[in-house]
Amino acid sequence: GGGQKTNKTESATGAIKIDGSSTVYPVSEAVAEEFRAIQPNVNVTVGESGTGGGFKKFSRNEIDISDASRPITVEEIEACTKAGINFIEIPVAFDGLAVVVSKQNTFIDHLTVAELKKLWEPAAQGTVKTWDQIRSSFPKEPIKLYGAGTASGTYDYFTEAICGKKGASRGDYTASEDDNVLVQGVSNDKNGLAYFGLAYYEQNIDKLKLIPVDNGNGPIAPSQETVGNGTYQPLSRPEFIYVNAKSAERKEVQDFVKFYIQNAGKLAKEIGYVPLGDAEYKLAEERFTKKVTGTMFANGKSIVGTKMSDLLKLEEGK
Amino acid sequence: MQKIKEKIIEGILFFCSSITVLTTLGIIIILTIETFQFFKDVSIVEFFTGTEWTPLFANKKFGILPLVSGTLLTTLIAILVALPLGLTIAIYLNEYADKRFKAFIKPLLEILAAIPTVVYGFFALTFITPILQTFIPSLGGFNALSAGLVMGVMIIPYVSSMSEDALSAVPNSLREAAYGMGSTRLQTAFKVMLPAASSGVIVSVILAISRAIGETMIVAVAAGQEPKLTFNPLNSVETITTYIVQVSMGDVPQNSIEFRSIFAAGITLFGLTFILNNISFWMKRKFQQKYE
Amino acid sequence: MNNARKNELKDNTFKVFALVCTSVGLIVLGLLLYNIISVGLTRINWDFITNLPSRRPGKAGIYTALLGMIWVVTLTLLISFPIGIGAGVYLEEYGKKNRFAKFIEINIANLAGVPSIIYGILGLELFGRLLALGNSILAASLTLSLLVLPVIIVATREAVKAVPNSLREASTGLGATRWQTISRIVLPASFGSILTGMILAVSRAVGETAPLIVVGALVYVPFAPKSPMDQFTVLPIQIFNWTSRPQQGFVVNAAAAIIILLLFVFILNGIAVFLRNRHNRRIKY
Amino acid sequence: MNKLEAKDVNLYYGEKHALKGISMGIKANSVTAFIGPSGCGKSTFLRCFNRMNDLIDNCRVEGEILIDGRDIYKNKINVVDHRKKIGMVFQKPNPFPKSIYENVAYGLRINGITHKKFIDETVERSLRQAALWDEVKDDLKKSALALSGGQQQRLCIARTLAVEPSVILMDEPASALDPISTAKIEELIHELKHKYTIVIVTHNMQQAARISDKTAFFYLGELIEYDETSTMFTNPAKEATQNYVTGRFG
Amino acid sequence: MNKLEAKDVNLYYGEKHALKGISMGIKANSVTAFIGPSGCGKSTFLRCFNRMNDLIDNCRVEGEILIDGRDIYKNKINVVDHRKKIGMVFQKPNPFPKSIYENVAYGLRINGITHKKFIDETVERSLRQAALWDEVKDDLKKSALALSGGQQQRLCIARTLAVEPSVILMDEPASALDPISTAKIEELIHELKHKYTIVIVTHNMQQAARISDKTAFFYLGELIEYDETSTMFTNPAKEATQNYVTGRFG
Ligand SMILES: Nc1ncnc2c1ncn2[C@@H]1O[C@H](COP(=O)(O)OP(=O)(O)OP(=O)(O)O)[C@@H](O)[C@H]1O
Ligand SMILES: Nc1ncnc2c1ncn2[C@@H]1O[C@H](COP(=O)(O)OP(=O)(O)OP(=O)(O)O)[C@@H](O)[C@H]1O
Ligand SMILES: [Mg+2]
Ligand SMILES: [Mg+2]
Ligand SMILES: O=P([O-])([O-])[O-]
Repeated sequence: GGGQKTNKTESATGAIKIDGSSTVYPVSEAVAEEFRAIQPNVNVTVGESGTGGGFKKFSRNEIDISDASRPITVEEIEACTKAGINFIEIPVAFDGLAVVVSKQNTFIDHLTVAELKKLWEPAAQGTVKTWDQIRSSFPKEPIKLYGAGTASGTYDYFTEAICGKKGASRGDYTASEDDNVLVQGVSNDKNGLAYFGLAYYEQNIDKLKLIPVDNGNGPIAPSQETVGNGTYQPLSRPEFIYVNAKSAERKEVQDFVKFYIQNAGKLAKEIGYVPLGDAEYKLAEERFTKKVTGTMFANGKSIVGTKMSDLLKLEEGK
Repeated sequence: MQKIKEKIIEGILFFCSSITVLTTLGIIIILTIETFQFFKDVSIVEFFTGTEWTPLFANKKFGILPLVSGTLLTTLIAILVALPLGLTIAIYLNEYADKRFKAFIKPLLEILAAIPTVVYGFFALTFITPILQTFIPSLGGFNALSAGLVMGVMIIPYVSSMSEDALSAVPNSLREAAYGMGSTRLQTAFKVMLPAASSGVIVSVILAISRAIGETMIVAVAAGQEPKLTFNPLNSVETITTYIVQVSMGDVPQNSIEFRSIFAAGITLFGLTFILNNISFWMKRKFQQKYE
Repeated sequence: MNNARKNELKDNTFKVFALVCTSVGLIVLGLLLYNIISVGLTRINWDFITNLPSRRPGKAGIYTALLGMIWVVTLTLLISFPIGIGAGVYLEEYGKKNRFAKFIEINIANLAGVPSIIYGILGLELFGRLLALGNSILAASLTLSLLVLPVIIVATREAVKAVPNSLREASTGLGATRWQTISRIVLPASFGSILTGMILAVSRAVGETAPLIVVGALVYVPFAPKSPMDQFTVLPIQIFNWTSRPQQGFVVNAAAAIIILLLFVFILNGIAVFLRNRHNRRIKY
Repeated sequence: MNKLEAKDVNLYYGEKHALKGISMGIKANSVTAFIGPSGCGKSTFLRCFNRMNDLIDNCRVEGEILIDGRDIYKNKINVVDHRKKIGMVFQKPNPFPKSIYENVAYGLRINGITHKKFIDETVERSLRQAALWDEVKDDLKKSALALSGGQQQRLCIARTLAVEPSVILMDEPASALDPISTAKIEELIHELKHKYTIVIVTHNMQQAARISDKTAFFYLGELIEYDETSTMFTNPAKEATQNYVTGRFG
Repeated sequence: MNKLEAKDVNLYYGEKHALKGISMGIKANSVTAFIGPSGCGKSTFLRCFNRMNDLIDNCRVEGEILIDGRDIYKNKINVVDHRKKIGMVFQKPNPFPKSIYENVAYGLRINGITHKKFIDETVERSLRQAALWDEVKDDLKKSALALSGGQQQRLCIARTLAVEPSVILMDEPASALDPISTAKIEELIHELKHKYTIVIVTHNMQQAARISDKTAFFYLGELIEYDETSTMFTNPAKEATQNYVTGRFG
């Protein structure tokens, strides 16, 4: 844009260190790449040591921004407090979780949340073995499940949204941190079912069949639209960045975070994630300018089914 | 003056070799500190005898056996590939092949061990597994078999090169005696050379095993990450190493018991390889004495 | 069929079987290479090598990963080379008698078999956290140095052992001190083999992924590192990252990066083989 | 007819011309000694008779070597079978790392013989012939490596005798042995001569003089002189031979 | 006074008793030959004189070894300095993989001598003394490994002479050489005798007879007989000596 030239002359220098969730990574990477075009002297690095790994570094003051695919936990907040670190929590995009089967699978057209629960809950382990146990119209074929690696944010979210408790899942399924590996697995398996980020489905449409999820309002397939307007429930989750409040006093970090919020929507879409609404970005930016620290999910408030705008407004009112 | 200089140099060199001891100490200390914490919450008995490994599930179970069985299963498959192939190749290169062929083939095979293992992982997942599935329709997308086979190919050079070295180290006079008696090459190889080099060959195999046990990327990508107490190669399994990377890259909150579990797993892994390495070292000692 | 014929038949059967075995290894190698090259070769061009990382597969390059790798490998060399040689020389030339040297020897045999991921944990806690080096090039190099040290020590020992004792005796007989003998006679005579071992160690370090993941090598680094304290990324990590992305374009990129990485490994191994052969030919005692 | 015959044999190790145009005939049931300074090609030539040089990569042989009139370097010959007819004993005793019994039985086993009684008998006979039976008969299961050097060497001879060769090649068989063992081996050679054709390499001139019927002197890859042993040591035709047998060098 | 003197020397390689109570005295400016069958301890004993056995791990020496009356196994002695006074030449020529010049200069360089002219002069003088100068003077920069075996051995002698020792120990220096080189080395020993005390191990009895003043016969780690060379070869006191010098074994 036209402002770039003037920006450059007064552009900041320095380094911004980002690390954390591998799910949020592509967004941060895209933002960093674009940011570099206008402020080439700021060296932004992005790592992906997982949400947990990111918070660990964050609480040791090793990084400025932590990417997270779930809200910060009470323990992690404690660690930050101990180290004298305050943080600003900023939602940046949604990630829809897609439930998919192989193209060869002909019998599943949609699944209800209850059926998904029956399929995935811990009690299912060793007992729910064939598809006819899920719905009597399904054939008596063995069930093969693929899912997010148990150390990932995706896993935490899926289990919470479907089975009602974080980490509550059957264990006899194939897990991988690497969603491509899951794509590969389920696409070769006509009795398989998998869940992973929507972006991976969109890149592998030819191999996979998307399963609409019925949350009581009829089956809805995830898409940019249904995730964005909140109708694809409960499998869309928000993604965050956490900014170290002290780092936020630095000019280059301020520039970067603002740039992040302004461009996250566009870039998220490009990557295959779903942007928040314009209003929500606005609220988020205000939150940053005002340096509102702490989390919107205090007391372990669940993120499942909550609308981001409600939360942001609520915070503002506080 | 000169004596002092000599002493100082010896001191420096001594320090250089001590670094290796410090490394071992470092590993042991770091692993045990966290493991110690871990065992405050988890009973050791459960850890070593439990048959379920679900530290990241709501209902946490800390039985390492599924990870151990996954590790052993993939290793076993790998050795079943690498041992016959590697040994046959070693014998062939040592007894049959002419020098130029050997000088060419040996380094070529060694490339197998030099290829980054990430590459093998995807090779197993996207190439070997689909091929195997045409023969074994019930084979899942992730399975111990495909990962083990590819890992086996990867460690072929450990067996072939080191066994060949051991065979070469057998005094030529033995070989000459065997031929002089009118043995065929096959008889010379199996009745004289192989028994004479047996401890060297065993060392190479043990090192290959310990390499397979420690291998991470291939199994992480191709074996699935499902901790399952099974010895069925068609199943997906999880190895100890896989679990460690998985948690290192994932979402697990710090200072949690889940996080500490990787140290407990790490020390188990260290212990496994430690035992093997010591056996091989001991064998090597014995072997060297024999021909000096 | 008489016995001699039978033996001959067995002999020849084994030969065929052995050739098949050898081919299995080579065929897998061939398939692997073909698999990668057919996907990635067309992607390799100068831009790919000089471009910064990007979220767009077509624009992304390996510049920083390549430089990061060169930094890490060079530094690893500089650290592990003197220490490895020192330790190898100590064990072979000084420490034969004492008990501690025996202990070190067992210890090295052990370290050589410790899984690389364990080194990653060590590096993370010791260099990253305790020495507060974070995820810098230095921390990674120190970690890899410890990882390759056993390889170098063993190679040095073998090389030093191969120097005929008669040379040592000649030097000692002329009144040379131990260190004079080592530095003027033994090391020059064994340097070729030590170098070979060194290169093989490096080619191992080049391909290591797991320990660097644990130490925390970054993924997106849009600038060339300038000092050992800088953050960095390396090729195997870049590859690992690319293979886990949804877009097909990155799979191609990963294959292309693998080709470059393999080229690196091959060149290193080639040099090692060349040196080994030349050394074997040149020095005959 | 000569038992062994070499006709203009040239041998090369790569570039190195190690044997230069050697021709000689060796009679059956005789002992022939090869002498000459270190590196002159004695061992190399000896090993031509059982094609042991085939094992060396860059080794090339020209000329003819006949055994009982048949050229063993012709293509048709089965090397393995041929070697069975030619026994070989080496400078350093090289028993297999097996038991004493198995060492001697080895040659039978590789011929597919499994008949226990027959093997037992052969082992005993061979050990007796090699003058070792009395010393080891109670320890046949013991590892051969536990024997003394002299015993090991006799074991190697017994091992060779077990397959009943017609020629025995010996490369400095007594050079590493003590006087008593040496005497035993020399005695043995004397005995065996009646059944076998023996060729022996030695660096001990007196040994050559004591045990051999004919002696061949090699120098720098050439056969300098070949004659009756008595002639060679008392009245050689060549000055080089004279110099060597009187210890002027070597 | 004897230049070299051994008093009841016992030497062990670990368990193995390799030298058994050996006592002998060696006069200055004489040539002494050690003879005996392989493995009898000749080399081991020779190496006691410059404490070369120190390099061997499990080697233990008892008794006294005196040089010019001083016990070299006493703690106080500086071994490195001591070795400079005792030159040593080995069985197989072992030049360093360096140039001819650097081989000879080595002994000076390790003593910290850098004066170019002085080194040049010493190199030339030593090569002349070793009767090698004329053959190599134009190729001083050439690798020593490119020389022939005989030349290499003379180079090793020159290398030893460069540091001006008073004693020269030689372990079978001519055993791998041709007659001409052997003759040259023997001549050289004869020359050097006037300035140095020489001890030489040899397996060639005639060589011992030709060049030495006194001869010592070793057997199984014991010094069997030590006397004037002429006596040893014509009229030895012990039967073992007689057997050995007449080639009854070895
Ligand atoms: N495998 C080989 N490759 C190349 N050259 C060889 C090989 N074996 C022997 N030679 C060379 O061939 C020549 C003859 O060697 P050979 O072993 O026959 O000598 P020899 O008379 O038996 O000596 P010695 O008495 O030391 O045993 C020597 O110069 C030796 O260096
Ligand atoms: N480093 C060692 N360790 C153990 N034993 C050794 C060692 N060196 C030599 N010996 C043994 O000591 C004895 C004497 O050896 P030495 O080398 O002195 O014999 P030698 O008379 O020089 O024989 P040769 O004529 O073969 O050179 C031999 O039995 C030998 O095996
Ligand atoms: Mg020979
Ligand atoms: Mg000796
Ligand atoms: O990397 P995660 O988003 O799974 O924490």
